[in-house]
Amino acid sequence: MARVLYSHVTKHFGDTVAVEDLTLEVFDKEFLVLIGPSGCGKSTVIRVLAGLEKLTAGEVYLDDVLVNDLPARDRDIAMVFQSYALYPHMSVFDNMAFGLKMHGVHKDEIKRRVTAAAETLGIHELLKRKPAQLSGGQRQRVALGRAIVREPKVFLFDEPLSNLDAKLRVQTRAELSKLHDRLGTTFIYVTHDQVEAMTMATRLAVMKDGVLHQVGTPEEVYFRPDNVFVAGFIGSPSMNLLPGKLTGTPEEMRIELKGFELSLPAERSKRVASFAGRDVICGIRPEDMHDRAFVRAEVRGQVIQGRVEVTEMMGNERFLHLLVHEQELLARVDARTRARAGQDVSLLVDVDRVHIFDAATEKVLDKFDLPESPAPVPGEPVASPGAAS
Amino acid sequence: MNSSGHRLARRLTSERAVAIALIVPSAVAVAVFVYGFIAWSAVVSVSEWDTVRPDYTYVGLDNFRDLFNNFRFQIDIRNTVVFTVLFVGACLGIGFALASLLDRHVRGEGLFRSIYLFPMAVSFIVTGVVWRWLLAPRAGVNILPEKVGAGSIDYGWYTDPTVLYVHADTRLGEALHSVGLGFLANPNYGVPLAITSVVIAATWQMSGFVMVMYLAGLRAIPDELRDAARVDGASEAQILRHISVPLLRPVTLSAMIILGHQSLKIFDLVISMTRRGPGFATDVPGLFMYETTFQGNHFSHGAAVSILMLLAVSVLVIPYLFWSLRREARL
Amino acid sequence: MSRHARWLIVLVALFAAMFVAIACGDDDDEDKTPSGGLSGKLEIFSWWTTGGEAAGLQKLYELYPNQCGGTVNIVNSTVAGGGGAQARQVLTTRMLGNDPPGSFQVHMGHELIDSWVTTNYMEPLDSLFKEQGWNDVFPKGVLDIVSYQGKPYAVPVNIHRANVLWYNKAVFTANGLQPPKTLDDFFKVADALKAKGITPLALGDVDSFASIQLMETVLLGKLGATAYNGLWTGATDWKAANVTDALNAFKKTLDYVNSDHSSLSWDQANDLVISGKAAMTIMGDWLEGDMKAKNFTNYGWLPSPGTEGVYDALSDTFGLPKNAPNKAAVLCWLKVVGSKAGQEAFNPLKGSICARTDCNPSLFDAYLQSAMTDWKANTIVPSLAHGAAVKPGWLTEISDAVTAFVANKDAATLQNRLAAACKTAGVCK
Amino acid sequence: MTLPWSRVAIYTVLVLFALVYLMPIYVLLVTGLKSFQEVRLEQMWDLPSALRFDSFREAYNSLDSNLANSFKMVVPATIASCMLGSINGYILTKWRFPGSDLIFFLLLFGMFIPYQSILIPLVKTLQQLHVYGSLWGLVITHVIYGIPITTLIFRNYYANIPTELVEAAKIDGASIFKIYTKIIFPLSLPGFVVVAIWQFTSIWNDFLFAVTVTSNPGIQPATVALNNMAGSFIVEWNVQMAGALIAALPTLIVYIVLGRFFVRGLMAGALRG
Repeated sequence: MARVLYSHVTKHFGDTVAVEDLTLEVFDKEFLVLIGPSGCGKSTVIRVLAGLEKLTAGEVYLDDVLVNDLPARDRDIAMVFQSYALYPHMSVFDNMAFGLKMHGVHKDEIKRRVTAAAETLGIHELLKRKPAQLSGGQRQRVALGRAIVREPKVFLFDEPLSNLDAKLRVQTRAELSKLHDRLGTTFIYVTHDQVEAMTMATRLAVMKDGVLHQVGTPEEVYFRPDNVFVAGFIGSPSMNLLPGKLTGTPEEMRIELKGFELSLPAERSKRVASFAGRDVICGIRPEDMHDRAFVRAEVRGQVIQGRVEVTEMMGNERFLHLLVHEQELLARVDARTRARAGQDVSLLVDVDRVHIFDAATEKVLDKFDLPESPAPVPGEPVASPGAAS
Repeated sequence: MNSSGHRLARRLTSERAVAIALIVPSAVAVAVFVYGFIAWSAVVSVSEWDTVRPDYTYVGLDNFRDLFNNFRFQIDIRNTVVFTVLFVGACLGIGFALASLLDRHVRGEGLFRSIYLFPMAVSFIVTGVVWRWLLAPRAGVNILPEKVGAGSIDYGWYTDPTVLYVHADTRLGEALHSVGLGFLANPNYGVPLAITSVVIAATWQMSGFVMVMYLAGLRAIPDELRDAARVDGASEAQILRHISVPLLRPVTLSAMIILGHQSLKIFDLVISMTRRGPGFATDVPGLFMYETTFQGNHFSHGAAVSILMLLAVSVLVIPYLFWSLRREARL
Repeated sequence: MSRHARWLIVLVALFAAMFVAIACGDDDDEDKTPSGGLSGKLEIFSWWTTGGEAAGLQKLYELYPNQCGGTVNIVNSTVAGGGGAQARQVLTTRMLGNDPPGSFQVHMGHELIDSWVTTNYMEPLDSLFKEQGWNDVFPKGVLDIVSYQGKPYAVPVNIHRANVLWYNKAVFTANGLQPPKTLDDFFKVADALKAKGITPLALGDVDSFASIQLMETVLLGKLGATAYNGLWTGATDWKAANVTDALNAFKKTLDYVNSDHSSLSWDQANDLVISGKAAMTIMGDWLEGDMKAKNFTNYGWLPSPGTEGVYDALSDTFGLPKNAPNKAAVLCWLKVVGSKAGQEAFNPLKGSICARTDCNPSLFDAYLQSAMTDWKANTIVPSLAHGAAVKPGWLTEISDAVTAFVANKDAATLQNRLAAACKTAGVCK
Repeated sequence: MTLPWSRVAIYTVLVLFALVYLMPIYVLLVTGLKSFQEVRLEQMWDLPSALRFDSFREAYNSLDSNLANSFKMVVPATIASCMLGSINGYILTKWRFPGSDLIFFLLLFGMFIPYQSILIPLVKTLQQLHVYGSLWGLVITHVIYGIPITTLIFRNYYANIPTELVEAAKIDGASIFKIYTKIIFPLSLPGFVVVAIWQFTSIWNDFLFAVTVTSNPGIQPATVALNNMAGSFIVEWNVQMAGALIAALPTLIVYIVLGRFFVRGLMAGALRG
């Protein structure tokens, strides 16, 4: 049982603002991932909880207990550091045992717990070694083991996978998820890597410049971003963002973009009618632009023309770098497309899934409903381009 | 490719010869002035040279035998041991204390650091002159308390001939005797109080250096390690004990070697501050060597003292050099 | 390849040039004596840096052009400290380094003979002595002490007395005491003074010669001149009971000295006498100059306790080192030093009496006049502390033994060590 | 995390230590600034009633030629030390050859020897070179015994210049000298400053070599003259104190102005901490 509540937490380092007025609840047993570009204050959020930084303002509650002035050692929290922070002069065993010793745990119990954790993590053979004699992956496991043996209320992870190579990272990601399921403890995990965030999180908290921008499940954050920043930050390759203007009638609203326009379906038109005349930012995810030859039938689209600058073959798909009326766009289309560099293509934009943000506030004007996921039926040619409009 | 490659290879070999040639002047100078001279001194130390005129007649180890029977040299050995222990201990203690305080995000750290370190820039002679007056029995710190109306201190500092040692007729002395260590109950194994004055001056001069070394050592410990220990539940004191101190062990070793070899060689400070002191209480081999050689004209004895000093330093330094060069090679 | 060779040559040439420059760099003071008079530099080395001794030395320098003519530039090179101990160290390294000064101050006796003459560093001066007629104006005893194998090697400039007790008259009058003539008297007076909170005897032995000199006067007072002389020739047994007594008296004397003696120099100890904090001090007669320099006049003197009728003498001399630069100028310097005019100019300022017997007493103050009388009437013995009695190596061992003794007051050990030192020196068996 | 009172304690300790460390400087200064009438041991700690430079003047008068000697010796010795150290460091890092590590080790040991053990041969050898008793003799002595430390500092410094730079230059056809003059030397300025400060300070502060090699008082450097002045009977203690300050001034100024480099030299001297 471990619930964490940040209430209007602010942390300044001298003149720099690390965290500004953060209010966030972390539920018991959840795997919350804090994500944002580097320097956004996400590490500070967990360091504040660990008791490594003192708050400038606000309150932090751990299980409804105010812990603002509680020293780190009394918080019953474990943390895995980016560099692992293994004590170089201690053996693996002593590294894992250190926290327990500090808490006055009995020797036999220490031995039992360390051995058990080492078994789980498969580092039983390494207990006598010094950190310098371990590989990167092994060190990572020791750091994990050091946290596990503590049996803490909350696990904190500060970018623990960033020093691993790609393959190991994928493997460890899955193990961390399994570990979370098995331990049933609250995890708070900081990363700038959205793949890690999307794959492991039960909920995501997106931060920028010390400010929390959106909290939600990976699906919510991906499909229904609250603002331009979240839209652009989450998703790789990132969303195409184009300045435009919302015009038209409640029956048929249009987004006027540079050199072309997109007509919205009727029900969306109705919803955004009141914003007519506003400057907006139009967001189109690369995968929402389709080669007309390979598009699912139910997609309601509108055709735009562009010139292919570069194509990148990714195996299962192909990226097209387009120039559409002097604007650079990226489309992620079926690998079988025939479009090649230097050719003009016409692509179908899925107007149901276009994101519309207010250009002034950068807040979303209209979220679309989360799509049901019908089985994709590639290869079916669609009807006429204008059909949906 | 071939012809130019060959030319390059040939040039590289010839350049290597040039490289070796460039290091030759220094190597030769050191070979002669360090190793050659040491050998020469060694020859003098087994010779009869006893006046201003050189006399290289071989006399075996007689001079060394004389030395170990010379009571002044025996006192010097005692003084060196006492001085080394006190001086190294005080420097490490104060240096570490200051470093760990300064490491706690102190405002004006730079200023404090400069103040603690500035004595390093001053010569031992200056230090000696100044501290001779500061610790003079009728002046200096003895009359300092008067300024705040606390009355003066009547302590002899470097003029105090007292040697603290276990007297044979005390219970401790008898206890030592009963376990076969009776010889320790002798002023030759005592602590001459006067030497503490020299220790104070030397510590004033060198502790800043230790502080800088420790500070650099502390800064080299990643913050994350301390954070990890904090999260693991260690208090600040426990972090010091379990994390900082063990990780600073190489620094401690370096500092000990450097201070230790300095205290074996010490000469300037003693000659300008106390000279031999009451009953040789502050006499050291360096001074003994200098006086024996250039005042008493016992060149062979002087050379023997210097060879013994060299041996003592070598025992300390050579393993350390191996250790640090190997460590460096590993990094 | 040729490029490298060029570089190498340049480099080697640079090194070579450096060494050549260094080797020739200081040959500028090569002294030639052009026809028609003395010229060049004349370096006189001494430890006379301040007060009357420096003034006296200056007087000799002033006399030099009058007596020698020419354009000699005298370089006064002095090393202060340690009653000459520092200067002797410096001199040793210079002689060893074959860099002798023109002439240097050295105590007559073993310090001169054993350090420099037997080791063949000095030129004999027999022809100079003959030419100047000095064999008649210096006392026979002094001539013997500066000679080796029948030839004189140095010119004595002065005579100092080491066994003088100096006292503050006011302290004695105020306490109704008489200055002591014997050691027994001394201890009685000292007890009386101690009871009044006055330090009986001021001692400043930061330089070890002061405590050796104190021991020497006590030995002299206890043993008498003959037995004292015997100590240095092997005629007196160092282990004998009378030596034991004498050393115990020395030990007892130390009970009456100021506690901070090991931090003071002899002149700082004299400050205690001047201020009345101490009543007496036993010091060579150069102390009078210090009294005068400090404008203190209310002092009295006696031979140190028990040494009436004995003159514990030391003398400063100058000689001619082999390979001395500007030899002709040095020889003339020696003439000045040995001349009546020179000695009469130097000694009143230095606070010593002439080594010559023909100086005019009226040039000297009351103390020195009394010393001149004593010099003629008394038994003369060589000073231990000032290198007249024993050779330097022996003196070093005595000095070490005394330094240890002053701290630990173990008279038996001192006696053993002194006896052993005599054996090491090859004088005793 | 830290309670205010513990901050107070930290600052108290630091300030107390600072006062103790500064105590000698305080005494040196106030003593030097007093008139002769005011100079008494009992008043050692009192501030001067009026600023008088008597002691400084007198100390300066008796030390000025020795200070000049010190400068005459220190400057060439420091320059030569820097050049030798730089070349050695360059060769030992960028042109290593079989045995170069051994040479380095043997050089390094020279740093630690007690100089007493080479004193007697040194005197005899300098005499044979006809430089005994001259400032040049002292310069040679300092340059030679400075080789270990200057080589060490430069070696550590050059070890941080990427060898790729040198390799690139070799491929570009630069010779061993060209690489030094065009690449290494221009990058060496901080190294030179560190070594120069180190050598300047230690040569200026040296006593043992100075007292044995330059026994002629006319050419003795300031440390020896100061020690002789202190050993003299009659010289007033206030003049000694003023002399001490004057003799310490050049190195203190260097320390205050270039302290950062001084510390780097120290750390290099400590090998790898």
